[in-house]
Amino acid sequence: MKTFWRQTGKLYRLSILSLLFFLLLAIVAPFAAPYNPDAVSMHEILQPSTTAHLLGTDALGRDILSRLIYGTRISVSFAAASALCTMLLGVTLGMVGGYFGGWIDKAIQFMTTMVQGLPGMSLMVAIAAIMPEGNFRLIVAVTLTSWAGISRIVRSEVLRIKKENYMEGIRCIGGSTLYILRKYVYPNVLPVILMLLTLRIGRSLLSASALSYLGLGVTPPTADWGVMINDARTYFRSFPLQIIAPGLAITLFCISINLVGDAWREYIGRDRAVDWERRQGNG
Amino acid sequence: MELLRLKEVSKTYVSGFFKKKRQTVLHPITFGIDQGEIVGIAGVSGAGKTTILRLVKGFSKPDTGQIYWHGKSLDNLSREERLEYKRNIQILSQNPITALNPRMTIRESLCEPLYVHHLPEPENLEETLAKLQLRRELLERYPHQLSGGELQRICLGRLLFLRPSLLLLDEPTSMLDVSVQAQIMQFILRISQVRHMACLLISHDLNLLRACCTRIGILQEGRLLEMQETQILFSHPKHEYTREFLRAFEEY
Amino acid sequence: MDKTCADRVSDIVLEDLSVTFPVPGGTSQVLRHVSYTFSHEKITALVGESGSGKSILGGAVMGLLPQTAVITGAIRFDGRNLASSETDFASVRGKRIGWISQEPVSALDPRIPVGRQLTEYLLESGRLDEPHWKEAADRQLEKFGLLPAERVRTSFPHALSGGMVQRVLTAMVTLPEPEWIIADEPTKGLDAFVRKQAAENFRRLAKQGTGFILITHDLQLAAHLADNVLILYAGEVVEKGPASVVMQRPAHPYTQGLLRAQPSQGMEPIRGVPPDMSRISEGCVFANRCPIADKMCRAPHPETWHVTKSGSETTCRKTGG
Amino acid sequence: PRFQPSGPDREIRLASSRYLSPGQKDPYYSTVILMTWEPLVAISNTGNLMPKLAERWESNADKTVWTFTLKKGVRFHDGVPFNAKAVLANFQRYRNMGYRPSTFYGFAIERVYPGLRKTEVLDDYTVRLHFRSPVPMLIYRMAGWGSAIFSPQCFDARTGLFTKLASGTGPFKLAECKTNQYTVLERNEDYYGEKAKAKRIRILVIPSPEARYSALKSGEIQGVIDLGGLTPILTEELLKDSRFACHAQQSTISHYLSLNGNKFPFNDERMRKAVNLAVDREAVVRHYFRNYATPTRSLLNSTNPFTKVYPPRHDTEKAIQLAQQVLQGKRVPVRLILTQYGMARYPYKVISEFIQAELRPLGLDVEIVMMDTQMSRKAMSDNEYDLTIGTRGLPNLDPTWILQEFFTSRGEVNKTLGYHNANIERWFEELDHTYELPKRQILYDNIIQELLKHPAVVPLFEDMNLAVHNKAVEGYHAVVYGITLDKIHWANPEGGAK
Amino acid sequence: MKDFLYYALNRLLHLIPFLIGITLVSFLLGVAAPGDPAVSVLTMDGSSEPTLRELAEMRQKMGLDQPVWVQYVQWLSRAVQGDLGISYMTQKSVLAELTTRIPVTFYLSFCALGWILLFGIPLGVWLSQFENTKKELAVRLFCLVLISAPGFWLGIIFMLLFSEHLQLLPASGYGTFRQMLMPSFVLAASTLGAVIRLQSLSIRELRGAAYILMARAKGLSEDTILIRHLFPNALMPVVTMLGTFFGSILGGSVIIEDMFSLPGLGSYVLTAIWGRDYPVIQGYVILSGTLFLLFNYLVDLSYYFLNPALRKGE
Ligand SMILES: Nc1ncnc2c1ncn2[C@@H]1O[C@H](COP(=O)(O)OP(=O)(O)OP(=O)(O)O)[C@@H](O)[C@H]1O
Ligand SMILES: Nc1ncnc2c1ncn2[C@@H]1O[C@H](COP(=O)(O)OP(=O)(O)OP(=O)(O)O)[C@@H](O)[C@H]1O
Ligand SMILES: [Mg+2]
Ligand SMILES: [Mg+2]
Repeated sequence: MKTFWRQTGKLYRLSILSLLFFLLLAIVAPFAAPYNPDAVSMHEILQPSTTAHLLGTDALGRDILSRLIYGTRISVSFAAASALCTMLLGVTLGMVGGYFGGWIDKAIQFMTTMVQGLPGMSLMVAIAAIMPEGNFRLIVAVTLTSWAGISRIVRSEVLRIKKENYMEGIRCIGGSTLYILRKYVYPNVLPVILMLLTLRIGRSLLSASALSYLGLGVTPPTADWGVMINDARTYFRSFPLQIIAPGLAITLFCISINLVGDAWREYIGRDRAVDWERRQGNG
Repeated sequence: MELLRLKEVSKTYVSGFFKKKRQTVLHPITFGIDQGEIVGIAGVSGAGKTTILRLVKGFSKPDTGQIYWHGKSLDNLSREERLEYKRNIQILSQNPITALNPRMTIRESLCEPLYVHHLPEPENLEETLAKLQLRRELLERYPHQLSGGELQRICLGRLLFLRPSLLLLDEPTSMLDVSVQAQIMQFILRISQVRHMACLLISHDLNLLRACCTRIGILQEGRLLEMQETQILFSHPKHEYTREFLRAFEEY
Repeated sequence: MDKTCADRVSDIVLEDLSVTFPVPGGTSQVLRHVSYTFSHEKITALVGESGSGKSILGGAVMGLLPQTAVITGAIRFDGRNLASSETDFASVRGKRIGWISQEPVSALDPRIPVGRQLTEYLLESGRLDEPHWKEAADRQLEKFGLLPAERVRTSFPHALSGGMVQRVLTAMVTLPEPEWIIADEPTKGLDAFVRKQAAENFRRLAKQGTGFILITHDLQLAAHLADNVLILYAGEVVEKGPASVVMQRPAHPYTQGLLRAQPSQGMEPIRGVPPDMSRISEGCVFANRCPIADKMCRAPHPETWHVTKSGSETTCRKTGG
Repeated sequence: PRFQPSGPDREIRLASSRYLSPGQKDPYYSTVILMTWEPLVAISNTGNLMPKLAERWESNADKTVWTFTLKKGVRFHDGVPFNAKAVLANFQRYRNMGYRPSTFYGFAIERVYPGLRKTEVLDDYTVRLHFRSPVPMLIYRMAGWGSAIFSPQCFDARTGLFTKLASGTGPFKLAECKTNQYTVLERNEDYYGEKAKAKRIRILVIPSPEARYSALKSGEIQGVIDLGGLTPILTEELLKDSRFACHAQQSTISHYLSLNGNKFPFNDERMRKAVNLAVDREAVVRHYFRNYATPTRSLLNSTNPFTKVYPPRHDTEKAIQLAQQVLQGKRVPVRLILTQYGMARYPYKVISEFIQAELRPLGLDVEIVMMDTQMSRKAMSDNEYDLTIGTRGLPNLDPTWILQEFFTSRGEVNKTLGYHNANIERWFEELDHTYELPKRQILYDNIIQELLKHPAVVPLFEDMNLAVHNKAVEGYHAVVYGITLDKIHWANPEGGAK
Repeated sequence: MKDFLYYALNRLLHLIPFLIGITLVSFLLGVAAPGDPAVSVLTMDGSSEPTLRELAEMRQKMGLDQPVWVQYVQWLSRAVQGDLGISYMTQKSVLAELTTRIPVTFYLSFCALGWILLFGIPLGVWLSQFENTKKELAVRLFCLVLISAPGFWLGIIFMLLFSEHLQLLPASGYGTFRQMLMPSFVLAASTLGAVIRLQSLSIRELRGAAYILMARAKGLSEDTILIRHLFPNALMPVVTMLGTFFGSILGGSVIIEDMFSLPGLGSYVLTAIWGRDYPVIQGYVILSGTLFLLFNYLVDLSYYFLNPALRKGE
């Protein structure tokens, strides 16, 4: 980690700091937010930016800044949770398929191609729409439609590792499958997994906010950034901050996490970057 | 006593969309290796040298023929014997730079065979290192911080922990330059003598084979043309191809 | 089109050439103060262990080093200093100095048929008309024994064997009839038969008056092929002279060690490892591996060339002169 | 908009959120607001009964035989004369097409003409309907959607399907329909009444409200039409630009909050009363409808001739008190279902968040659950809801149907409301035998009054129809349902596009 | 040529199992979903309350009273004949509806692809020329913004800017090229960013390749190297990515079409999703899945020209 920090450029350091800032905000939201984000105040409806309400208030008189800060918590945790689930599914299937090969691999690859072939966003909306309501559906919908890219990359990484000279070496010595998976395959794909995770979080955030925007997101009065954009659709002409703030938050967060992913990728080796990028697809 | 014998072993690769393409890489070949003996196999690129090694090590199965270990067919080995066989045959790879897990320290890699086979770590690691002519501080480094020659010695060292009775060497020095090659080969020859370990050395450098082997076989397009005592091969080659091969080496 | 005036052929002169790369935590000088005159009509072999800077030297002459490389000193060719500007390099590259890559298999564009790549430069520079390219390519391929020429011309690189690619490269580089050819390990990975063929080709070219710089660590090849030999160690030239002299009666302990390490010569290794290029100490670079080095050798001293009795030159102050 | 011909006859472009001429399989082909077809009995601009293609009607005393006298000298767009035969063909179509769903109002002959036994032609311009049992409200049911008349040439009477562009008798005829893109109307030059002012009107489909707003702003369209044309907030926003104007008119749409009386806590009438008092309808209307709505306590829309607006009462104190009696200091979680259908058109999300906040002091923790129509139906029939916001329009002028649906044990909706009131049940039985309108009026009044006293649902407010338009066009007025499409025209007949 | 036909046929055969898979997935999507389609048909005006009898009749009419597998077999045999059923909501043939909408989505997708090909690839090539400069940083950040900004947000901002304030571009509708500019750009945005990055990255990576060094050593000019060697070889990963991104372009059109009121497949399926109009959803999944496969088939075929190494049968 220390060497990572030392070896990255200024821009990357900035992005790491900004990411940490978002995380910090998510954690300390109750202390950072000036108001209760759900406190309705009928006499303060739709206020422009004032000293009391830096970003103004929304249609129910709730403080936008506070909602934005709490929104960080929800958006980031949803993005992270669905990214983690996606990774879990994708990495497992990719590793299993890549390492064992044979018909398991064929089956997994078949599914991968299927999932990548179906129109991601609309499938995601369809899944979210047919699932019973609740915050859980967001994660399921994002996970089910975006694991394929991950699994493909991980699989190709495993295949690459399998071809490496040192794999022959350890098999020669007589290591067990479990040992090889644990000490050879996993540590060698881990850097790639970490990189994919960062990119995935960014993409999951975008997907989740798109679902929120379509009204398939978290339940009111809670709001993530996507919901805030959706809520502001009617008002943003007079109160542009209502829509610009959450949109910028999403964009900034994604840029930061993408840059962090880039930095990490540069750190672990640029040589395979093209391959990763092209296989990913975006769910 | 004969350690290993290949009898009428052949191999054909099948590929293509409808499994139409068949490529016979090894026509039935027969030869044996005695204990402590160093046998060389020479041949141009694509002759099938590596394929022989893969068959012996069990990475792929011969299409016809049998391989005998101490006179016993591999197919008839019991589970224990099979493990024993696997442990007794070790392979030294061609490219030392990529032969070790980049995420493990040299110490871990070196002691790995012991760990995998649940053997105790030797207290005389120092001694082993000294024998390998390696400095102690290398142990805590990672593979990319070592030179090719050093890595090749580490690889060799860890194989030797398993006390193999047959060492397979697939162009062990083609990636290294002459002085490092000399280092490694000298070391192997010494071990072979001390431990009475047999070697199957594959290379297309006849000079190297001549300097190391007791017997040399010439492989051409999957056919083992002849296998002779080194002296005899160089003085009285039987085959026309062998003669040409030798000439190509001497003349340039 | 054809080269008539042999007097136009110029020597390549290196004057105090150094190449430095920035590395994490400092710089690494991988080529140090090399001065040498490659005389045309001769084959000069550049010999040394892996990492000794052979390819860097070749690359420097061609102007093909990565942009991070810092070149000091001069590369004089035909009265110009190539190292002074990129346009100078561009004016000689390919046309007057040809270069054969160290990795033949990946040195051809996988997407373009071999024949097209072969004649690409001539077509671009207008020395060959579009309608005639096929004949020109076939003629050249036949010259290098790549038969049937038409099939080779239309094949893609991946369809050719390593040996064939090697020959195609040679054919490609010699097509514009350059005055010089720099071949970077042209025989690496080739088996005896192909190697022999390649060696014969080089010899023929040299005879036709092409200057040749042969980069290799195959001492035997150098001995057979080269007129002059340059022994490189850790970025420095440690010995130079006629091939027969250097190979028969090596003066520098490093050269001696190399020769002795050959399988046919007893396979005796040189002990120790090459130094870290970013931390070269003053004094003789070979001192800490040298069997005959003493305190004086390790002490800083100006590099001087000692001429040996047999006619080679060496930097070793103990064996030289 | 840049390449339009100039002159008074140049095309006027309007936008709606949905496709207004779904065509062949729709029972009406296109919506009534396009004025391409006319019913026998129409609903006037203010919501009253109005003779249209039927000039007069009368019935026997027990309301089982109805005789209609038709307007003379009327022709369909395709030139076919309108007469008793044409009406008969239309009734054949009604009968044969069974239940025909629609994006406007589904049509089933049983709902409009229950027990229709026989259709009889007396002469060219007189038609008589015979019913098995009395149908006192027939005319009210027929008003609007219930008696649409099309040229017999444009449909197949056996299947009820249209076979080509529907020809009605209205001031406009359909010129071109491009599914989900636009409908083009052309003036009917042979109209029997006052002819339409505009020569050609194109109605674009722009589902997204933002895009409609942008299109208005950019001058691509001159106005919006149909339900939820522009939300009040966006309208207010748009009116900041002096190029635009808006005319509002009470609409037939009512908004209400359903309470699940089948389970705790809303099975207790005090709780229903509490909610009724707690919700500040005035505030909702002020903030989220910008006063383009009328708060009310009656579910039956005030445009209906049988009722009026009952202004709501807002009393938080009282509400809390009532709620306390029921909840005894406990807090109760309740589910408010929000349907996709409503959310797309009305600011329901913010309203329900508002209600969520309003009910908190009562001890109700409202969980807002967003669902599509399907899921919410299921949740409601499975008794898995407590609250939901609903919208209700009037397909015709008969109040019986809607009251019965909601508040009597015969109604389907009532199953999800779980409301039982013996008085109302009794009055409905009386309605079955009461044929005189004044007497029925009394019964309706009784029912409505009873509902005010013992609320089943919480009516919120009545919508207004907003005719938002660019001042480049004039005569743009809202009516109860739709706009005065036949009156609109360019303000500056010779001017260019803007 | 014969080789090419063989290759093309071979690739085509590979598609068959995926096609079967797609029909299965799309059918399962309908079966897995809860809710009763008959209800949605009967209540689409938002005010009708169907009676139990009406419901039962409707269910029978729609074939919903039969066991699932019968429904599947019936549905599949009809689908194979090109009959994708009748929309619950509009009562129209799904196939007919889809075919009237395909041109819109195609037009949109191809405009989006146009942005990518006309701007993404050249910009990527251009970017690769400037390593570690201010220009590079600026373009890279621009790409990141394109990748990171949510499409629906960009759409709103663009509409506000270009239609309402500047009144330069129409905000909605389908028909003219100008109407396509904004939605297609928003749709292309994230892919555009990714393509620019990938193109420059892959050119930069190839710079060190042995054959590029060799080309330079041959004496070719930098422009020739870029055009003849670098660019065509660097295109390969970009083409692969476009193959997988086509799916996301199709999918992404859901929100974009809804937002810009384009009567394409996306907005159609969105309404269908809300209305549980399974025949439409199923038809859409089959159609777009097939389109995706075909598109990737084209990509596969283009490999034949981009990468001769693939031509050897496998
Ligand atoms: N898995 C495989 N499938 C198909 N063909 C194979 C496979 N492995 C090797 N071959 C083919 O078998 C032949 C012999 O291969 P082998 O690796 O044994 O040659 P080699 O003598 O070791 O050559 P080299 O000196 O180049 O290492 C080659 O032509 C090779 O292409
Ligand atoms: N881009 C670079 N940055 C830093 N150091 C480099 C770079 N390229 C080469 N070097 C270093 O320069 C030295 C000489 O490299 P060079 O490629 O000339 O060796 P060589 O003599 O050709 O060896 P080989 O026989 O393995 O080809 C090596 O130590 C190498 O690590
Ligand atoms: Mg081999
Ligand atoms: Mg080199």
